[in-house]
Amino acid sequence: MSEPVEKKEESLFEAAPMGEQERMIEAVLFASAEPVTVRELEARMPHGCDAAEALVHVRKLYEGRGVNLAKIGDAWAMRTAPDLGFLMQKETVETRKLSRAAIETLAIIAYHQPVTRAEIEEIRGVSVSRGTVDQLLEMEWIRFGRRKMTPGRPVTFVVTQNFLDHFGLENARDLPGLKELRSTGLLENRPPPGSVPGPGDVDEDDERNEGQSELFED
Amino acid sequence: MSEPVEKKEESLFEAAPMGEQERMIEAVLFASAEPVTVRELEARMPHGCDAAEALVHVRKLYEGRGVNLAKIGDAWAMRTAPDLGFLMQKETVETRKLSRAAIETLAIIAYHQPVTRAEIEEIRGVSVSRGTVDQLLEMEWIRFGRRKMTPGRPVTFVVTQNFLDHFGLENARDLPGLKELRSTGLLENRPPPGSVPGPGDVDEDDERNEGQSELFED
Amino acid sequence: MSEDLFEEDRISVAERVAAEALIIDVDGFEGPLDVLLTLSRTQKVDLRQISILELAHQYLAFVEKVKVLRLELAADYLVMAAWLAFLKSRLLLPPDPTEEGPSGAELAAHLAFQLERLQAMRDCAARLMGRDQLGRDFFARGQIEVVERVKKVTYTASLLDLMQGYARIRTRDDFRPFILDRESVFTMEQALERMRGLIGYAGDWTDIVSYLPEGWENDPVKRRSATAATFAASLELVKEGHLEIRQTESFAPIQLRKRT
Repeated sequence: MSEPVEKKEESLFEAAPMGEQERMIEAVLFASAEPVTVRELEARMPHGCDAAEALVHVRKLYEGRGVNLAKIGDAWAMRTAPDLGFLMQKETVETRKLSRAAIETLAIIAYHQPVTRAEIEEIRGVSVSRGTVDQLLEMEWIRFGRRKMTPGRPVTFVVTQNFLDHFGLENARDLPGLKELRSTGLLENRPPPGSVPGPGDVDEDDERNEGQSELFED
Repeated sequence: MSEPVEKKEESLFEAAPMGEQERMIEAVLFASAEPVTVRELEARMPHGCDAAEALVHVRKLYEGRGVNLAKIGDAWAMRTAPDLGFLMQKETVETRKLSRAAIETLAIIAYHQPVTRAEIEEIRGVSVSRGTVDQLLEMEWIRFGRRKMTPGRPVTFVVTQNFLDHFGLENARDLPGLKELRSTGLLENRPPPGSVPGPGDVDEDDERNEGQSELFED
Repeated sequence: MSEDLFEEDRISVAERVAAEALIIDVDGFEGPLDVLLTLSRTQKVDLRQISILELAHQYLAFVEKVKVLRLELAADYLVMAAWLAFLKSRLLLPPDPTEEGPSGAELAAHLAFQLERLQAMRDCAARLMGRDQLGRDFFARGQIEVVERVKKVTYTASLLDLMQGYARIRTRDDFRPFILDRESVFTMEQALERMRGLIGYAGDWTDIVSYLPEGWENDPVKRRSATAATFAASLELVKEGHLEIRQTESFAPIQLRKRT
């Protein structure tokens, strides 16, 4: 603390060298919470300093650097270089599992494409929320297909190339049928509570294969 | 928003040139009042950047300038040069006046860490009031360290990064006079003669030395 | 008393003045060690060469003074006085080889160490506080920029999720008829409830068949379900420690009895 005071007194008689004045400008602008005017700079710097001239040098010094000297009104401040603004964001990527509703909707579209919203709702047995479809559209896992030639000409949904890429499929037809699902034990994993699987399942399989092949013909 | 993302992806294949990395370091450190760790720097910089190397360059760049790059523990911060403090009367923050007891306790913790309350009391010859420790904890100059492996498993105190930052220390090893104190044996935990050295004491000694060397080493 | 007077004479005027100053200041001291350290300064020597005997004299004189002035001294000051009186006697008397414990010299050396260490810590504290300090001599960035936290959520699903999801929907239909068929299913819960009521009477080994619910024996579907449930329930009760179970050989009757 004593040294700087000495400097201050010295400077009453002789202005600090320009290099020193630049250092002072740097320090004041760095530590100040607000932009600082030339007048204030000079009031804070030792007597005889030329803040305006030192500012020109400092500005040059910081040209092209990560922080620049910026003039705001008649005051000066140090600012992050505009092209580095992205560093002021901390991006956290959170991976979440797709909701059950979204997975089911997606599965129905994949197995039954092209399929209308009404058909999806019929298969799921519940209405499909707008948000769910929007989410899948946004993820670019589904897109709109051709309109159905039925009354009202409803839009249909089909899966996208992105979808196939994500799930490692060459074709939506590669999706395993119910019979295959059962043979891998996937179906038995999730029997509705209290129910016992019986011989009735086989029919179901035939029906869905037939349905699917029809759907994928085009 | 879209541009930086692009940049980030680009850098997966090619790291930004060192000059660019230095600019990024400048931008991030100028934007923060708190020290930033190398790990955090790299998390915010595009993939493939070598913050540690860029920091070496930036440190050199700011040597002798009005603001300097300071290393605090394993983190880095820009700080105004100490000889220019006289310019910053406006920014000076009045730190709470610490009692003599608090200052002594702080010094004992810094030089003897990790240290238990009983050890502090042994050195000062008086009991340490709760308020003293609380004040230091509240200022975040000390924190709890690992428990000692002695009977009762007493908690220990160590100094924090804030402490290092406040006193301009890169490391607890840089404490003034630490080396001399160690060579004169004044930092040894010397039990009073006649105290029966139980098995606990032996452990304590081992632990303490281990703990200290660990803290004072890099 | 005469010894006290004798001692008083040996203390110089300057020391007496110093001692009086100490007394006035007694509240300002941080314990006996602090007093000792202050007293030691009157010896005007390096702490390493300090005369502990002399220091003990000084301290005892200090305590006497306080007593004369009828000031209250905290207990730890008096404990220290007693200890120093003991130390003094140890230092003055020739060492008694039959006496156990540390010698006077060892005790004195430790006290000297404590004083030196306390002084060292005070010096360190002063040097620490004399350093350039953040917010006083050097400064952090005044205009900080807030780091905006951008949370990006990506959703994933595996092929397994997809297939299970589809299977879930399709099997909902499949199993509908079987839910209606619960009539011929005897659940383990039902069996457990039934068994709990019966095991109280099962003192001897009894065939598990006799535990089947009434009316379930004839229809094969019903019997199968009831047998399975009853067997599972028995195992559960064995696990709980209420029942013992045995089967003498393969396909022999399974027998149960209450665990005693």
